[in-house]
Amino acid sequence: MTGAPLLVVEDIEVVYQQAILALRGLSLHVDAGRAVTLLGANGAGKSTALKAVSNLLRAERGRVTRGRILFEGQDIGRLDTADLVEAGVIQVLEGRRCFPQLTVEENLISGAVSRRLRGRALRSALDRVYDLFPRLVPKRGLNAGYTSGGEQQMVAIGRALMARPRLIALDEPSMGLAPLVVEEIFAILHRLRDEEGISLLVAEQNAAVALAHADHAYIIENGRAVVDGPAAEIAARPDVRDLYFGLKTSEERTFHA
Amino acid sequence: MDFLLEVLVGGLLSGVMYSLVAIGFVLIYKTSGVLNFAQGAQLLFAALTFVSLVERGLPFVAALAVTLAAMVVIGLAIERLVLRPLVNQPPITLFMATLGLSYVIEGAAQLLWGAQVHGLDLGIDDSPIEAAGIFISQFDLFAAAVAGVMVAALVIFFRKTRTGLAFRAVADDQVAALSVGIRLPRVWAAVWIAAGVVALVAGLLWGARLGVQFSLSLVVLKALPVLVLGGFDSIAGAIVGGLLIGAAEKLAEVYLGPYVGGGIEGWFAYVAALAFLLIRPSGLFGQKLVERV
Amino acid sequence: DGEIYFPLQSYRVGPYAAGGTGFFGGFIDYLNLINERDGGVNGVKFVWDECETEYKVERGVECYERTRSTHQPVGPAAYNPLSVGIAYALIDRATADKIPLITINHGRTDSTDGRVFPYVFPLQLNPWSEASATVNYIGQQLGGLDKLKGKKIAVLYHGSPYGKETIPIFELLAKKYEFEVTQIEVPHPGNEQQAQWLTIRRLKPEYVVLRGWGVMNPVALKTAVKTGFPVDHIIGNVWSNSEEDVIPAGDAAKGYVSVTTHPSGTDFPVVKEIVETVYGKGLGNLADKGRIGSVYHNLGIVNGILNVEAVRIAQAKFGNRPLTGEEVQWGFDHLVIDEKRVAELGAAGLLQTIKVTCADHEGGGAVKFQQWDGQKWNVVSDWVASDRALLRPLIEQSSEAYAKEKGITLRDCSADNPS
Amino acid sequence: MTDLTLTPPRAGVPAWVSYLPVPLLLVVAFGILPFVGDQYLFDAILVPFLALSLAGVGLNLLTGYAGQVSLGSAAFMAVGAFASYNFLLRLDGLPLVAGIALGGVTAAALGIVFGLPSLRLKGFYLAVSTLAAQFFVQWALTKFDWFSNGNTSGVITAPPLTVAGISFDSSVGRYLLSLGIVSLLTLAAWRLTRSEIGRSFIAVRDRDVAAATLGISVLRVKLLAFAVSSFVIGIAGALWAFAYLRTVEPAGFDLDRSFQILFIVIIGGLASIRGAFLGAGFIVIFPLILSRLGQFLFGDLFDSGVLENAQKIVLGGLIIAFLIAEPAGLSALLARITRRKSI
Amino acid sequence: MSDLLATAWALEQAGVTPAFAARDGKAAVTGNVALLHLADIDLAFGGVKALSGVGFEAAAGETLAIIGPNGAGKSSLLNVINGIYRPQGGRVLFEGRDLTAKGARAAAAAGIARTFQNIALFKGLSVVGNIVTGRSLAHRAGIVEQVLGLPRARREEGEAHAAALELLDFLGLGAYAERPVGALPYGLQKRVELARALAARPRLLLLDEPMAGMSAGEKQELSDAIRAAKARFGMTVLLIEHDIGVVMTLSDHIVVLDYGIKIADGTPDAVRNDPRVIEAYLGQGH
Ligand SMILES: Nc1ncnc2c1ncn2[C@@H]1O[C@H](COP(=O)(O)OP(=O)(O)OP(=O)(O)O)[C@@H](O)[C@H]1O
Ligand SMILES: Nc1ncnc2c1ncn2[C@@H]1O[C@H](COP(=O)(O)OP(=O)(O)OP(=O)(O)O)[C@@H](O)[C@H]1O
Ligand SMILES: [Mg+2]
Ligand SMILES: [Mg+2]
Repeated sequence: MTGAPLLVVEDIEVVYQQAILALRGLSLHVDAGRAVTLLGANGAGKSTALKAVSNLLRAERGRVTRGRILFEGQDIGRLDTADLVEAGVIQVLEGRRCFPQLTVEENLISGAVSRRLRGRALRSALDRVYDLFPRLVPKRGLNAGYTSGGEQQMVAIGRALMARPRLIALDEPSMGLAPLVVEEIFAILHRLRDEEGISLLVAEQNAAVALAHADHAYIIENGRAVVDGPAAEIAARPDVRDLYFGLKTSEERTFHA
Repeated sequence: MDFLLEVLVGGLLSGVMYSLVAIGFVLIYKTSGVLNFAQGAQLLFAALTFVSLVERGLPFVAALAVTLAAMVVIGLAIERLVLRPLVNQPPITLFMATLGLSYVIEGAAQLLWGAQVHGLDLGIDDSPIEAAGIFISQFDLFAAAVAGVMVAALVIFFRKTRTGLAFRAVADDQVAALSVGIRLPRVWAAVWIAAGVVALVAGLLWGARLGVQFSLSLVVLKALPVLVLGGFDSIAGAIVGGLLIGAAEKLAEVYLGPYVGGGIEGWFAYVAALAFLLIRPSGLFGQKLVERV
Repeated sequence: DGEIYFPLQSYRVGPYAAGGTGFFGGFIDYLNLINERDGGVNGVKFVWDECETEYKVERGVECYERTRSTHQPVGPAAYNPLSVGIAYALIDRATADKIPLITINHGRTDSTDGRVFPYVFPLQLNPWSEASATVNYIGQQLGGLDKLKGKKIAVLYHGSPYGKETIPIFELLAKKYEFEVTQIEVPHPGNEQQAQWLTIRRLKPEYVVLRGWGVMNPVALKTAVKTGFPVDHIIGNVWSNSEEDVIPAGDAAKGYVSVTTHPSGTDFPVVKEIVETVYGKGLGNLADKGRIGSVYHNLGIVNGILNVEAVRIAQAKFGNRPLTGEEVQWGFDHLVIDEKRVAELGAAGLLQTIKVTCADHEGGGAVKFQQWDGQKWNVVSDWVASDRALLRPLIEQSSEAYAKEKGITLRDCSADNPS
Repeated sequence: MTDLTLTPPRAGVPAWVSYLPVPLLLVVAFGILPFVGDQYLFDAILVPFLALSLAGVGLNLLTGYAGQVSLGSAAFMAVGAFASYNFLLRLDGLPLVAGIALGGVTAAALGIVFGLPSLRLKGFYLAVSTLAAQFFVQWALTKFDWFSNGNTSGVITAPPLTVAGISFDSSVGRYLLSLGIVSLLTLAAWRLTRSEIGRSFIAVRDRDVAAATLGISVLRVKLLAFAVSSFVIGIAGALWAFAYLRTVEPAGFDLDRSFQILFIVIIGGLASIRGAFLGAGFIVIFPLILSRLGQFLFGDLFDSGVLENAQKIVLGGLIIAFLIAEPAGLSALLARITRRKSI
Repeated sequence: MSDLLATAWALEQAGVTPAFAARDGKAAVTGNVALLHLADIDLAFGGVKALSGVGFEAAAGETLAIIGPNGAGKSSLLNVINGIYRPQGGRVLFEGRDLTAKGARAAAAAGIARTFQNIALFKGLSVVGNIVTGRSLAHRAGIVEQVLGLPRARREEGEAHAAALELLDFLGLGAYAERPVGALPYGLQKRVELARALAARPRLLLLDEPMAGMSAGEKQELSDAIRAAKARFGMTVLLIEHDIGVVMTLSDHIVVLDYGIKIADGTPDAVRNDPRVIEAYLGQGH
């Protein structure tokens, strides 16, 4: 493993509404310049893990009740989301969540609010995003609510890039997208990692694509990481193939890590 | 004909006064999706504080400054104590919270300053000027100018500034706004302060018109149909809606009223706004929600 | 031993708080005066407690229920809610409990008929008398009632039962004196009157009668000025006649005339004594001493006098002891205050003579007119009486309809009050 | 699968156990209170509490279950009261209960009329448009004195409260009459929420498009919700007028009353019948406690205005605090507490 | 199979659901009458053309997949079929009846049910509650009957519950019957939505991306469930799906949309190898 650990999640427990235990001692880490993917069935806790990292739980009445999260060695548990964005951690939410009433370009600019860009600096930041996602250029003046699902996903990722993050957490970026677009988006994520050294933490259901584009993978079940290892190794494991590539339906749903 | 014109002009000018109140609502609704029922109480509080300070001998400007400071403090307190703990709750819960808030503010205003009524003289002459055979109130003209300036400033702010963009983002999707690093508490605090300032302006102008007394908080009832007509989230709508409602209601009272016994102003505006809504469910300028299945 | 108890359904909060603090302040000040100066009435002291209603009916009812059976064995002497809504809700209850309900200057006109409403006392002035007296005054101003003929009068009324109450009477008076009346409604709360005043301007009436309430009054004055109607031709009624009604209008109110059942000011011996004795001992109820002698404060004092005198009269019959509500009712039923008594009370010029009978629970019906000079009210007329003979049959018609609806048998008053 | 709750569901406890308190409450309300309560309790607390609870139940059907916010409840109360009054006045020999029911029907009819905008409007747009009902009804009732039998003061007075030859015109009588009507209607409302129609209310509230694709007529459901809710609220209005105030003017049904009812529903808990009673309890009883406590503790120090303002602040603050502590209302709070206890 | 039909579903005969053309699965599958006929559908939102002249037929008993890039107009097409959107041009014929712009209720009454791309469950109801709601059309009892619990209302309620429990079992949701749907994991919610649609006993079932956001295993399970439901209830399925693997295994017939225009229409094999489809949608990887 190369690179220093950028993000470390240590044994965290998350409770929603003081009643629902969603994570039960999850640990993971992301090294600088690496792409890490979280796999797991529905409700395993992937989204919760990402929200814990970017401190978005409070809006859903959730709380980290145990453990800690370190970014560059610093405990970020007490920072709020905006501080984290400034520190370089940003999340692309599940279901894209563009601002539907803002235009595509305004959506992108909103990602740079924390950086107080203006004039030329803002222009060049926008151009960088349009370079990555040329498809957005003709739509820049359109309300994001009216663009297609794939375009919205691009807007959401582009918006995150505007904050100049060092770690992007993406929650199911492939959901509901056409195969071509999924390929396109993962290719761009790949590029971001390689060319800009941005670290990625991607929660996915689409194990085949996710593993193909990741360096390292965790499999989460019942709020815990039950398996982890280099993506290629994980992809090769027969039990994983059984469960996450869908070659066979299996009654047996637990791992013995 | 002259009379018709006079009613029309009078209605339009009254309408501007409604807009003044409506703007405060729009600000809050736009950024937090809440119908802030405490707007009336804030208006009362601002006017009462200002007039009480003046009566206690403070110079105009000093009283204005102190009142402004009070509105800022109230805005900050509301954000910290009410909105932040209620983030992501359904709009109706927040609406009720603002009703609770209006109790607190009304109670505090009267506790601080008593229940006496006060006259408020802003030094603007209210004697009518006669133009082309019709009487026009100078005060109303002044109020219209103030409302115009306020609306222009706010529209520019929302459309052209980065903070304005952040405000609109928050209006669209709070969680997404949080996720891109917009500081929700700051936005809300700023908006509530702004609404407090709008309440102060509206409070002073209405206070000069009605006198400063508890009933000031009832002027919100005049603003609600304006909101419906103009769209809850449109500042321009607040002003256009105000003009339309003001004119329609006066014309109706004068020309329709006698046939049904008069006094129809109280509900006519609502019915008119409602009839209009049936054609355009999100008001004149309100944003049509992007709804997809 | 024992005391006479007045439960006060006061309102010092909310839209009408200014009036409430003045009125209940005056009432309490007068009761204090009697206690402090005279040691009570015939040696029996007054006690009271306040229950805040915010002018809301259900809170008034709760206050009533809370206090109605306290201070036994005698219970409360009378209720004085100074709220039309609360008074309505208490009519049945107070009657059943045999406790007088005093609605000075307000309440339902037909409750003047003591045969149907034995326990309800719209003392001094009911709304119809007020309308009638106002028309009489306008006649005087024009140089005689016959001059009313062909003139135009507009009535601007609050869009509530209170405001509407006089509509038929103005119609009746218009017919009688052959003037033209236009009655225009202002919807509650009345903070917008542009349309109404433009209509008035087009109409060009000689006089406008303002039957307002709360914020409607200053707005009426301001809008009148804005539309160019002379304020000294506006005549306010008894709920449009206080300092609270004109101060917010500022300069616009200068010259405005209104009805009053009592002058304001402190130039009356009884008010002076209150200042000396009550405020002197720090027992004064008004936080703002500048309001002593204001319209509502003086109304409270007048109300105090009437209540105390009713008790005094009842004591003459039942003995100098605390009295039950039923006994106090007898006192109100026989409340007579003549010129001499008015003077003895130190209320000359403040209080009109009053003669309540079993059948007539109003007892007065006269008003003075006062004009605002920007600082204070100045009385500009002598007592102007209403045409009570004209009104009485109508009152009886209304109250008898009520009696029929409720299955009430009329009280026989012929024996009690031989006239 | 993974949503393991810290507090496991009460396994093994049959559903009927959670309804046990209801019969218990009914036994107390019908069997014990009438003998031990005093007039103050009945006339100043219980009767208004019952009437407002019923109004809360009615509004909850509309707002809580069918998702349509209304700020015009007081208008429907007024219609119920004035219509019952007129039916009883003008139809000789009409039984009291029938008159009240007809009042409810009239309110329901008006509810349908003012519910029509709900077919196009949502959220606060709808809420504000219901204010049209609020102001229009109040205006009409004041304007046309036919409604109050020509009474110049526009007030109506309660008819004799006699059911099947038994007079309910005493304190206890009025209480029992209210209790009987409220219990029956609450039971009916509760059954309604559990029926197919109740489910279609919820369906329309949660996802109107999905409901439509299942063949539910969104139009019919919304209007039905307005009708049923206004019916119940109308009867609550008749109780408020006849059993509680006994002489009322239209102003008694003003906007404040509408807000009060909405408060009851939200503080109590949306879509919870029990919540309406908890909410009404809070709104009716809590200010009384505050006021008496204030009087008792500080009555000698401050005048009643100061106390009242302080109470207003406390009340407003408490409402906010409640909403923060449990946005789902007192009903949910109670559920949480009882669940804790049962562990 | 048929014994089950005879038990729970036979109860429905007492209700009013219109008789099926073919009540048992076999006959339906073999039938090739056009059940649904779309002709020249045009749909635009403001300036945006979502569908231009789209037309195709779905035979009774087949599984038809609609694929295409994001924003191609697939969901819009579904919305036109079941009456949520009103097309500016063209016609929707179902069993020969014109349903164009007749509204969602008419479509439901005619026998069309659907699921949604973004889960559209009734959050305030339990799992059974949601499924029972699927049978709304079968209810005839009025409000008074329901409140008083008169016989007809009771019977209908009983039937609806029995049918719902049947479906719960069938889709393996039995353990969750009384849970509020909001708290269920996503995959199960999707399944509840399917159950709700099935409860209406539709003859045409529209599924909008039923497997989005599922893991491969879950997709497999749901595919099996769809197949089983089809066999059992004998309906026609129209499905939108991005997972091409699922589409290939599940469908008999594929229609491809791109920018609101139909670019291909045929058997899975033909479509898969169509160069336009590869260019617009599949990419080289497939
Ligand atoms: N806002 C919330 N309130 C209560 N419980 C929640 C909330 N969000 C998630 N949960 C619960 O926490 C658990 C983990 O959910 P999470 O969304 O993290 O799973 P996931 O792995 O992202 O699943 P999916 O693949 O469906 O997105 C689930 O049991 C879920 O029911
Ligand atoms: N209610 C609406 N208002 C405005 N435009 C709409 C609406 N619904 C759909 N559109 C537009 O119609 C086009 C087709 O959208 P549709 O949702 O049908 O695509 P889709 O093929 O289902 O895409 P996806 O695979 O992303 O679900 C898009 O351009 C979309 O923006
Ligand atoms: Mg997730
Ligand atoms: Mg789609």
